[in-house]
Amino acid sequence: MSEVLLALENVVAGYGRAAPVLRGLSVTVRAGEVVCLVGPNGAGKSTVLKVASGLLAPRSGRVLLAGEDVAGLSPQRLLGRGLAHVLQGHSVFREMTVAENVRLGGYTVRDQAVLNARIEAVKALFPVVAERWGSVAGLLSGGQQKQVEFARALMLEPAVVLLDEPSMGLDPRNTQVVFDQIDLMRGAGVAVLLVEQNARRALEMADVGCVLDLGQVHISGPARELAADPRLGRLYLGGVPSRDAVRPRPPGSAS
Amino acid sequence: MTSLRTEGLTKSFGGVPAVHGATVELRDGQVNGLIGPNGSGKTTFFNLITGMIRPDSGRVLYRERDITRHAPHRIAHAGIGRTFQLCRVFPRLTVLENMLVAVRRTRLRELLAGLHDEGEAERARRWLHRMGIEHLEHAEARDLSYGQQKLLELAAVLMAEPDLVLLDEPAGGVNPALIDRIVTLVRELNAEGRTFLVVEHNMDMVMGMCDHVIVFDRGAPIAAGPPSAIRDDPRVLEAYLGV
Amino acid sequence: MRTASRGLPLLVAALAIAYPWLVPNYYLVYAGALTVMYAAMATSWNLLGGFTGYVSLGHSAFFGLGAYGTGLLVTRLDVPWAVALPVSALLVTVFAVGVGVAAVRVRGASFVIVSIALVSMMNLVVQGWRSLTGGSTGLQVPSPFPGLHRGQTHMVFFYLFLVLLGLALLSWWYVSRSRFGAGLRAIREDEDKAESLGVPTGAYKVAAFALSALFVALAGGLYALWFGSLDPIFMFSILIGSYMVLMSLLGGVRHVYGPLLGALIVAPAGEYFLIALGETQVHLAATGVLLILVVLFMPEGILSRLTRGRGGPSIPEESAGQRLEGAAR
Amino acid sequence: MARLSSGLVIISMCGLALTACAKTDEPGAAPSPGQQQGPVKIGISLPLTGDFSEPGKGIQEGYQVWADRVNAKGGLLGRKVELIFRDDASDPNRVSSDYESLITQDKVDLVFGPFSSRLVIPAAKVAESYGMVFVEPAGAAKEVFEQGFERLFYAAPAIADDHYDYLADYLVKLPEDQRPKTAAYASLDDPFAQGTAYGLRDRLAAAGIRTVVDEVYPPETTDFSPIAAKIAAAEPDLVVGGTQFEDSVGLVRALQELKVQPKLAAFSTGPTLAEFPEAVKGAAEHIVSPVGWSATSTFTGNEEMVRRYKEMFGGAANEDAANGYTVGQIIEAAVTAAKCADPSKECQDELTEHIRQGTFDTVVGPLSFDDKGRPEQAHMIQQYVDGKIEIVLPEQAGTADLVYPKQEW
Amino acid sequence: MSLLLQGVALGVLTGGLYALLASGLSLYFGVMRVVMVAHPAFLFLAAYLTYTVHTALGVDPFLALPVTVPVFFALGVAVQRLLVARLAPENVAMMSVLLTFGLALTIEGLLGTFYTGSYKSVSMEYATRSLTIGGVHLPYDKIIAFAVAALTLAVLFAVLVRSRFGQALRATIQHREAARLVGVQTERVAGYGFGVGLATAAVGGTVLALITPFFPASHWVWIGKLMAIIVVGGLGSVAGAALAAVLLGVVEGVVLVTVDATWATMMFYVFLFLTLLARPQGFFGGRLAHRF
Repeated sequence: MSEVLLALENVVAGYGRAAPVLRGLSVTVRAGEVVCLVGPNGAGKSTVLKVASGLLAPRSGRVLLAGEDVAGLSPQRLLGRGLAHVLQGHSVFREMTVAENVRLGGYTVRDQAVLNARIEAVKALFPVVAERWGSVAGLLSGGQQKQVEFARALMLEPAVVLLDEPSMGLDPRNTQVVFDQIDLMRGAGVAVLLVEQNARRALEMADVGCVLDLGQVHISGPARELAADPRLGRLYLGGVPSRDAVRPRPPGSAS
Repeated sequence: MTSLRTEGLTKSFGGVPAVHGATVELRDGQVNGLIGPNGSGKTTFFNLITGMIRPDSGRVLYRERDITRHAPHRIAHAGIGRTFQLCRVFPRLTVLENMLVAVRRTRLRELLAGLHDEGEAERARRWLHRMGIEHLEHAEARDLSYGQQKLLELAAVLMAEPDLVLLDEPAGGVNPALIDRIVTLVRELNAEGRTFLVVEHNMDMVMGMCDHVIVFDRGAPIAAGPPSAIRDDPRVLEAYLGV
Repeated sequence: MRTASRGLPLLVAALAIAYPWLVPNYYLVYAGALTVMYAAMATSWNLLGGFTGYVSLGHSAFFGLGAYGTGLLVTRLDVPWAVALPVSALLVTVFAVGVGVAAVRVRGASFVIVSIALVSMMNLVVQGWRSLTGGSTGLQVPSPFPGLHRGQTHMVFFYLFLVLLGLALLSWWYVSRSRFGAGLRAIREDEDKAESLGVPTGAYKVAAFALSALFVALAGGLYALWFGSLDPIFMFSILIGSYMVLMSLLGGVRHVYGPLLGALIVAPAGEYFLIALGETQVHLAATGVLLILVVLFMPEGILSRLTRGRGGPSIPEESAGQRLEGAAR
Repeated sequence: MARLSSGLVIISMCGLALTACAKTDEPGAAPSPGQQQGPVKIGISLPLTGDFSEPGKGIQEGYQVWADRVNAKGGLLGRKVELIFRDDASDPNRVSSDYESLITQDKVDLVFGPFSSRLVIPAAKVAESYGMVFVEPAGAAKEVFEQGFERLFYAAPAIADDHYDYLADYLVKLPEDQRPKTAAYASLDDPFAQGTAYGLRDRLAAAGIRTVVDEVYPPETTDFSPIAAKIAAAEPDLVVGGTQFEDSVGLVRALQELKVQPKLAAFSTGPTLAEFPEAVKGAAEHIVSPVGWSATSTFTGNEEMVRRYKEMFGGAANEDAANGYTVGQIIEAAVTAAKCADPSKECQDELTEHIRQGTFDTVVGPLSFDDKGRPEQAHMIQQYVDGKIEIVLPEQAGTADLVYPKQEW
Repeated sequence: MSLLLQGVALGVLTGGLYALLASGLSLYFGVMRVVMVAHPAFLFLAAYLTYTVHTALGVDPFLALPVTVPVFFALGVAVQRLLVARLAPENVAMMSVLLTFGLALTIEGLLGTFYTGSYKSVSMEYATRSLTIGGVHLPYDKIIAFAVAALTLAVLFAVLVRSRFGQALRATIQHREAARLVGVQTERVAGYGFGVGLATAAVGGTVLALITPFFPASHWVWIGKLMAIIVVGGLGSVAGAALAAVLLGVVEGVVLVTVDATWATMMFYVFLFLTLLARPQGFFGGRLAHRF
């Protein structure tokens, strides 16, 4: 088994004074692996990522990054240790250009030469970014913005990337592009912790799947096995029965 | 009979066209799907229909009545209800209060009537029951889970008894099991005579639920037809599915 | 609990009515009338602020206009005061509809700025229009009860303001039960969404704005008759408007009695600070600090503190499986 | 709930009906006469903060100097004098509230007036309705005397409109070739300040001196350049400012900057304050002002007041302080004559009657009042000559001759 | 005609000062969605500090800047971190008005307590002379005020557009969480943003002390005017505020010399309402406007 890069152990976390969202959750990400979190709304999937990246300090439990407990450290501190987080929805800096966005990804890098080298690297990885280099990011389409966000996150050459519903709101083609990019990252040796509502799709490409419910990992195991589990299918993965089985067409509808 | 028709609807933002000469026709009693790549103008199209944005040119006709440039509330009164891409409920109102906001017609007497008009409350409870969230009647909407909020939003729209319901990405951010539930609901409501227009990226959902699918690209429809035809249309494959 | 919530207002009302006979001197009757006036104004303010969430720092514009309207009708046109008061208030309401149409087009911060501008504008107009309003010299309004001595006048106005407060509370309560009220609350939560549900938000907001202005204008008119000297700078003062906001916030904008409670605390405290610390401006700083503390630590107000916060979230915990079962029923 | 509220309304109505027949010996009734022990409490509200705080402070000091002197010689009728001050922040609503509480709650024996015509009217209303005699140091605008007050007296030589009378006489009498042809007026939007400027304007206009600028500015004005620009464009022979302190400074500075060089510049209040020459640097030279009081005059008690003021506050007394002191002197004389100092109707009636009839020797000279409470004397005109304040008009009281035309600033 | 020119000239000079002050206000709104009603109160706090330094040491008021600017920067950071950051995020715009209103009252009350309510002024020799160009008099103090304001604005723009801090600030404004995730310490940056805003108030206050007498309640007049300016310019747009400031300064100057002070002040509100009716987002604001 490969090296454990990121591990959450018995994490309890929540917002404000409300009841905790995560209640003793544990999850492990190994080098070069895509781990996918699935589960119903409100199960705490995004919260897991926020705790891992330092946006939210856990109330108890440990967050191990390369074997070191980093629970409660700020995102600024974690960045230097090889962790990046791409948020749900659109999180580009809308009123700045693509170039400024990507450059800000290397905000903590002071060496201009290193910075420029990395910019060239991500431009090569994301052709759209290179193409729209001077555009204002807010004017890009949803899929393009997502790629700018990926590029920005990769500027620090992280070992682990946290992705929060990267396909949300994207059309099938862009969804495909995003999943391909994730595959590419894995190919480049980056470990990915992925949260997806598009569960079947995600489990198809992930190595490990974890089903969350009520703030804990309910079931975990090899992604393909989970996808095939009929019990999980009914509860969490859904399946659209064909429409004709439900009712006859209303009169007057021609086609 | 035609439910909704748009004629050459056009809207630009800062010189960039979002919807460009969109002419679309919806029949009564159908579930219509609206698909298209990101940035193809689907949400803008919704906003133009519901009056949230005013078109630069073109017309919107609902049941042959021109509703172009009407204020959103008048369009709602005409019988068009909508949900939002990111689910929007009134967070600090209770579930029941959320239900009672919807106004079908503006009559002064009706507005000043007591909120505890039991008839209305009963109607609200029936809808909540149908969504399976009637036990949450007195909870504040912000305490509901995202899925429950989605159901509440739909129920609140239905309180106004719209004949045409626009759903903006009903499956967005929703776990698969709930998607099934929503699909079932839409079908039942459709069977009762309501027309739907659904923007959605989840192709399983679109194909399984819709009678008629319209494909948008660059602000205008490029194809329309039954799901089976759309699935195989090369233009759709190229613009949207990217296969 | 239920009997307590019914009995308490009755008790408070009885105390309020008996108040002028319980206090040892007329100054306290005067201070009491002032407090009730502020309570009435804060309650009226809350008809807009509490329901729609539109924070107006400029309601003193309606106070001043109501006062000047009444004063001018009485002095320039010799209208009897009992006629001048409602006529002036109605005129102000019509004016508020006009202003409202422009003002409620903007939301959030811009609305607050507009409301501040409204007060400053009215001040400039009234001060600049010397021939009509007397400008900076002020307007002197004859007492409507020349036969009564000063203390008795205070008592009469105490009850008049009490009636106004009752009317304002009644309106709030009535609106809160109506679908109009539900629509206003929905505007506070999410205006676009409310509109998409068929709520005519523009008309609702203007109606709330005007209703709120009506009662404040009535308070202003009564004040003009009671006080007798109107000065533009102080009738159109942002401070008066901010007192309404402070009182409402402190008591709790979501409760019918919130602004009343706030007024009962702030107005006497203001009078006390003035007397105790009157020789310096510490009283001003005290008001400021109070406002800061309320905004930071009690933005929901005292009543919310008392009524909420006991129970936790009202949603029962259930697993996805259970929820699905529930949803499928 | 609805029933509750409507019940509330009905009960309120009943309360209203009851109020009409409330007895006067109910709460708050005036204390009985003959309450003659303890100190004589005098209630005063002053604008210690806000727009009028500068003169407000001066008047407070005048009152304090007077009380100090009275107490040093044993008090009023053998009772110590105790001054109770309230700050009304220049707010007429508060000034009312202050006198209300001073009279009914603190049960003061006497009240002294506040500063500014704006505050005097509401304050006098309260005092009047409680039957208190009301001698005030600063309500000079003519409107004050048009309210029908019966117990109000203004403790200064003349009301605002008459302040410049001597100057008007002087200018009108000048030979044709020396007489100014045009005059510019800029006045604070305040009844007193406008009264002074317009009193002069009306007299000069009647004598054929053309008004070329007539500007009114609101109290919050701090930038006077535009007004000065207007005056500069009109190039008047005479510049008259209906000013208080800060605006007189602002105007002088702006006029200087825009190089307006009139033959004569007159400003109300401002130049009479000790801070003025420093605030405008060298520009004070030859500026004239109406003044009701002079530090060097030999009127009754003036010397003692100036000395005591210096002991207590360290600086030179000013006109505001003198006006406050004058109020004290008048009340002192009236109390001594009436042999009472309490809020009873009998005593206050007696004091009022005495002040209306008598003539009082004060630091601003002998004062008497007409039936509206207006003083019947006149203001002097002062001018900065060689950096010192000199009385230049009327000639018989003058310490120097009026310099006209003035030197450039 | 020369009167009109004079009015325009004075208006431009005053407009420069307005621009400096309004840009501070816009900055707060941009950074934190905060409507800083207390900005003018801080302005006069700075004026009083300048007065104190000037009277105690007898030095030129501008020599107070090395003291007041850092002090105000620190104050700004403190206000943001201790007060504004504690507001519930869903209602910041409105609650911040009330919070800063309370702050303004507190400052006014404290100034009144320590300095008394009377007027103070700082007058320098050069404050009574003027430069005359073609019959138009330009007072030296106003020229100095304009120059200082322009210089400060230029520095402000340079910082916001060019510097690493400026980049971090803009990132924070546009997406706080994402900014944290690229390593920006957003709390600190927002605090600094506020600090910079208040530092402009320190400069403005010094300039103000030089050109006009002041007392603790002076700030009220400025609130309405500055608010009108930032709405006309587009809430949150620093450049828009600066342009609107000069525009309104000129309008004010012209109306002052042609009509009167009441109408001049009224013009601010007339423009405010016209803006709201014609273009509620302000003339330079907009969804994707360049804020800096």
